[in-house]
Amino acid sequence: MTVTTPETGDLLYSDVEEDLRASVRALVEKQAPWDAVLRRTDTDDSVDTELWARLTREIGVAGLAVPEERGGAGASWREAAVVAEELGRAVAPVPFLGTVVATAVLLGTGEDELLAAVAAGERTAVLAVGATRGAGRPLPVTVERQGAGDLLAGAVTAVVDAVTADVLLVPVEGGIAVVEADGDGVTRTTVESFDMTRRLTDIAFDGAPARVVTGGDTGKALRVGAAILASEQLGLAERCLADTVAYLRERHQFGRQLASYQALKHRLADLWVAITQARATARYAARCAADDTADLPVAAAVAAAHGADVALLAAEEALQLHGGIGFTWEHPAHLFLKRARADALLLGSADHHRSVLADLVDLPA
Amino acid sequence: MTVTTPETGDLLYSDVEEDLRASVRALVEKQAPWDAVLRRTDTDDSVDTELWARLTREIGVAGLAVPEERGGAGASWREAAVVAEELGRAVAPVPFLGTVVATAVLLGTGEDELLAAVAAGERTAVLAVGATRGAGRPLPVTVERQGAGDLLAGAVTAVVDAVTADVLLVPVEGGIAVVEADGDGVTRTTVESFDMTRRLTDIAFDGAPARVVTGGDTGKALRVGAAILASEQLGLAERCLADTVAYLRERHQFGRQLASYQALKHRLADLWVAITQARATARYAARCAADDTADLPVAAAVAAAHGADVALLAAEEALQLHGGIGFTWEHPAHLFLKRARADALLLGSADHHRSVLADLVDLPA
Amino acid sequence: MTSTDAPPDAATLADRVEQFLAEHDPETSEPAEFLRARFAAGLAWVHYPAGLGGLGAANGLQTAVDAAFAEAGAPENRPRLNVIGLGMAAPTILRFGTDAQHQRWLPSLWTGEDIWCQLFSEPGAGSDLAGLATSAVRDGDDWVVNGQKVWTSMAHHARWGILVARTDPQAPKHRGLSYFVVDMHAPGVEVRGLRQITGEAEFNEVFLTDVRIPDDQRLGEVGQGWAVAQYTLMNERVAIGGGTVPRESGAVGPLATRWREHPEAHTPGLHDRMLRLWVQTEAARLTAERLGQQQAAGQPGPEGSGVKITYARLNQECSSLELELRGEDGLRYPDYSERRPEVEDYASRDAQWRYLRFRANSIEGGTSEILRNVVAERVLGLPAEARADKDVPWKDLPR
Amino acid sequence: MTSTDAPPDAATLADRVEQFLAEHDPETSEPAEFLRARFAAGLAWVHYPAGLGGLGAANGLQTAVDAAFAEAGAPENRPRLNVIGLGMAAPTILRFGTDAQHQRWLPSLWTGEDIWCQLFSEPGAGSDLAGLATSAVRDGDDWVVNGQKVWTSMAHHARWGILVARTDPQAPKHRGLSYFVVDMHAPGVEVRGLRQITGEAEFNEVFLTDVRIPDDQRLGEVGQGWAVAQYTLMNERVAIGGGTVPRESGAVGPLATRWREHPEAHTPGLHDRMLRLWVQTEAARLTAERLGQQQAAGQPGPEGSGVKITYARLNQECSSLELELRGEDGLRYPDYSERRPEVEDYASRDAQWRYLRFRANSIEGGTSEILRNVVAERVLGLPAEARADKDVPWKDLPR
Repeated sequence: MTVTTPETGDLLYSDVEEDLRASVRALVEKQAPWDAVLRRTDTDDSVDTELWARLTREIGVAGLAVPEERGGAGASWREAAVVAEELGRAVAPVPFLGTVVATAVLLGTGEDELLAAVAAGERTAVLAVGATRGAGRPLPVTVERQGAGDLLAGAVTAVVDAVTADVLLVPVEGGIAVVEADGDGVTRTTVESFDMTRRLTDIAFDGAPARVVTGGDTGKALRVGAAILASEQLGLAERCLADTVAYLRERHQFGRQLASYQALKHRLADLWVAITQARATARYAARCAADDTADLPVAAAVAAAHGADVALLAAEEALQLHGGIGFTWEHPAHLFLKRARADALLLGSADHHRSVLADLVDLPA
Repeated sequence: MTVTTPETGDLLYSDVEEDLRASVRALVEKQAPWDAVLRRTDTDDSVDTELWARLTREIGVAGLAVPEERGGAGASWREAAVVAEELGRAVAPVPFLGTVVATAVLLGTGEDELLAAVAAGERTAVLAVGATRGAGRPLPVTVERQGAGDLLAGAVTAVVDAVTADVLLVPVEGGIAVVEADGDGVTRTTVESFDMTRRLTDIAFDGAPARVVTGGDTGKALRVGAAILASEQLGLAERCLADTVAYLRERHQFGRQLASYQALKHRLADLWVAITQARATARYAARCAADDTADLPVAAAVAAAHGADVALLAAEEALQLHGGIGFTWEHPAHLFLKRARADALLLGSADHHRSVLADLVDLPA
Repeated sequence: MTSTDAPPDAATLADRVEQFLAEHDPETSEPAEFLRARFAAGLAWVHYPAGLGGLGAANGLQTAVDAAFAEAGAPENRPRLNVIGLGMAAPTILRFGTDAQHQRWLPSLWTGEDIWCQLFSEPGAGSDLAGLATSAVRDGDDWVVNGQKVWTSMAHHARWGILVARTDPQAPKHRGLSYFVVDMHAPGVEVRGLRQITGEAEFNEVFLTDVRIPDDQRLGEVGQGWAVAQYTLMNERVAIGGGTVPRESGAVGPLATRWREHPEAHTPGLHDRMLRLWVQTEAARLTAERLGQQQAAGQPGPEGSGVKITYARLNQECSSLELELRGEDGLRYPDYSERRPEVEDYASRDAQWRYLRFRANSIEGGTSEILRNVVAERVLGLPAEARADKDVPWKDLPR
Repeated sequence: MTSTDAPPDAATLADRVEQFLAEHDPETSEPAEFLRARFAAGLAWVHYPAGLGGLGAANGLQTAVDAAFAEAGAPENRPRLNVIGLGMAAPTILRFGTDAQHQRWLPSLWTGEDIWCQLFSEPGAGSDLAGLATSAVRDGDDWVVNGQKVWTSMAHHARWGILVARTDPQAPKHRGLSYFVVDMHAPGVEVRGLRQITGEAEFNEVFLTDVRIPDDQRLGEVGQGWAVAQYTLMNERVAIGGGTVPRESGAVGPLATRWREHPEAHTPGLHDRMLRLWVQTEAARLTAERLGQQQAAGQPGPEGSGVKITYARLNQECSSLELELRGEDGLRYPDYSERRPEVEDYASRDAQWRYLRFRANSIEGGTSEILRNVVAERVLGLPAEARADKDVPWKDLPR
């Protein structure tokens, strides 16, 4: 095999992207500061539907990758990735990741009415697959068909962002079953989740009416999801580093700023280096998703494998370097730790993505 | 499977062992300081035969594990492990490891005359297998038999400690072929070796007369070798740490001892912790070898896997923390680095030993 | 049984236990009565002085005494609930207390009638304990205490607390401290559960507002609090045992079990991590055993700090891998609601809970960073960190 | 062609190159003559001033000029042998030299007739370059220099060296230095090959014994040597390129090739390491590309230090794994005899050689430890290391 080098494309942030980032950050900081996010985890109202409404309607985050003629903003997955960075930085409890994957599925179908509604934030849709399903894995089949209409039966467990979804997209033999989430024969059970800022849902189908549509590429949609997830992980890691730097500068022990201890400085420097790499890999994956290049599978696997490791390292270092205070419920460190630990399983673990790469770049076991 | 816990036995050093250590260290420091070892690597005279003669005849290091009634000192592999620590600390160019393995083979045979000669340092013997053969791997077969006498044909590459060996013990079908190393039909070629303090030998047999004996257990002998090698690695790691601590205390940059920089202090602390573990695992493996316990395969694999990693870490850290001077030929750091890197392949890599453990402790792939 | 006898040996102690049990039937005695009688008989902690629950016996003879009582079904003195009292407060009271203080606190402490807690750490003084800010101001025969303590185990059960407070903010930090026993039922003492990242509240915060402590509840001299506290903390060190530590004990145990029971989760990459953690755990086990052997041989080594660093890391890495092996189930959590566990039983919990709880292992009881300093400075002899807080009045230090 | 012309643009330069080549046939011209003529024509380094080999052109126009000459088969000016001269000495001479110094050194430097070397590092001054001890004492119109320099590439080829020496040991370390050009053929200059752990001598030690340097070979003012040296080192930074870095370039290349060609060496544990290194290398590649894009966009980022730390580690880990994959062959070595390589070609060497040579990657050109300080202090804004060497006379510093 000869390894080829695809054209890298632009890895920087455009001015438009920076403007988008500023808008999202301002809204999220105002609407969902970390203490509000924390308090919400103790309630049954786990999704910040008001924030989601404003993100979708005022900024249009759900329609970035949808062409204007199909009801979207006509931007791309690059811009969506910037939104993911900001939402990751804030562990914002909104169904953005699920929306990304569902949108990527819908773009391949003729479901333009639903697509436009999702893009506008009027409805939310989610692909009903288990949270740990990585791109390329076989999808669970959970459907039975009867007579004129299709009726679903079976169950899918641990679905991301399905708590407040209006529409479920269920991979079945022959296509995608479109199901009303509140319809007959659908039972959703919200899971006590490791990451309470993104609660999972177990879904049972018992004769739920569905419409099976074709053209949706779930494998590709999950790869796009992994690429965008890498940007979420980047934002989270950046936040952990920034918070830790600020804390170590402020906290004194033995008459010195903690930030003046070289062992801690070197650990933070190593973390910063890792984050610069996560930024490059996430940007490249977003670019491949945006331009639908042939290298997307490699780019998404690299970004997901690296992003998972870096976000987890950042969150674990943040907890450790905050000392006792970081171990308390009333400090945000655990929100990031739980999100990072969960993200490292979402859409496939780093280990899974590396094994995918083994095939893609001819490095067999 | 239920994991059982074998009795650990004594992991400390006895007074006798400490006396033995002192004797070996005094002799080695006098006879083979590092600059002499270094100079020797540039010569064809790669083994310090005078040191070996004194080690075997004055201290009796070759006969420690041989019973008195068979011509040895009647001590055990525990004491041999202490010798290995000291020889590793000095990267002493003597055929101790080869002698250990050969002795472990001969102990199972009836070759008491040869065993006694080896124990007394009158002759040196070596098991003719490739250097990277780990315990449990299939041994190379390199023999043909003809008529009344056995004649060897074939080749073994990269044999440890065969440069000055008098007798080769060649694993063949049905037993061990005992061959005069200088005899007819034997060609030895000394290898330009990565670790020039322990040069390897390629050996070709072309009708070499041999005597095939039974009773020698090469698998067990190689496990004993791995256990003793772990003690060599321990001694080497201790030396690297001690040299580095001394250098960092002495060297000033930016008006401060290098030893006062916390990032370096923490790295050395971590290395020290790893070395305390290598000491415990090496002692346990030596004890299992000494008492021939059923846990020897586990103990040797743990000690070898851990010892390889720790010695390599110690040698790499020593080189890095010595800065430029450590990269020069005229500084001992590279002697330890090369020994540690080579030792990490000798008798099986850490990766190999971990895969052996997977079977032994029921943690399958 | 008088205090002028020669120290009893093991055989004598065994006889005394037998005699005591003959006189106090564990089956029929009221537990508190039984424990008080055992204390009075000097069979509580036999190495303590006569009259204070002991017989002045040599160290190391307690184990057999406890075993004999346990075998007879004798009532227990709440050793897990009163771990601070028995392990830290009692030896400090014995060492620094007056006769009156001994008599006042040791009997009910040992019997478990009074639970004790430790009021040392503060939000602003963790690794740097001597920087603590809780103040004690003399007012007649009392001290008036104000401040906030944190990470206080058992405070919600405790009748008494051992407290370090600052009695002289003008003095350098280590020299301005004094050591008190505080009545946890006194006015101004408020105990609040401190919820942690597992959802549970295993520890407490204690708020002290104008709490009056009589001067006869001070241990040691005014200004000597740091030395007394150091003695207390010396007793905190986890004893690393003689005897054989079981293979696969600790966090690698449930990990290995899950590995064996769930072959469908195996991948080459995870296998490598599994094997590395197994080897490292076995190495740590043998290291702890070797340390125990050294201690038993009277050669206390400095390996304890290293053992703690290693166990913290292995607990964290093993539980993280175990969580990962659970796949989708690793994204679930049993219960984040706020609860107050009595005594933690790690083995019965999910990997996810363990992953979170074990994050604290590298912080509590000495952070791994501080322990690396300890190894570097005390074992390897490297220079101590530069510090500017030793000779400056505490009140002038940056905080 | 006069110096009062407006700076030429790309098209003008192309014309001039074409015209020059028409007048100087690369086929038939004597190489040294050709190069001198090219210098005189201002087509050497076109952004240099007219009369000094350039035309005062904008930065960035050189590449096309060089390409045109290369395409025409023009002789080269020994760019790899004179990397120090072209990359570091020339810009420093241009910036700090007098007109006479420009004329004296720049022409023969650019043509490659004179090779240059750099005499900065000393055995006692590595990361802490400003602590250097080589002394220069004024004696009439000369300076008399004594000391020892180390890690001097090309010294055995060099006619000239750029030298930093201490002219005032009473001053604080950064303020007592001056910067000179030393004739490497002068009496008292001794160059010895410095053998390294690969067996080869890629670098030199240079011993300076009563070497006389005329004062007109000083660059910059007396006592300003540190500022001049900083300017030189600023030019050392490896340019991290525009354009696309090939995937699997660097140390992962031969590792991946070996992996593909030797399936018999595969194990699960090694596979995991292989894949991790591949991912990390790809991440580092994209990071370097992103940095190049930032620089091209006029947003120079601080990522350079991180890129260097990462490449050093990856070179070391990739070559170590590659050596391990070789098994028994990894225990052999091609040749440890002392040799002097001209220019290192890493790709053609064995993994074992690479493993050894790459150990220096985390030391040379800034240790990874110093680079971590740089990141922590300059990027993250953490406090600088305490140091006591800034305001003390150099002679009183501990060494």
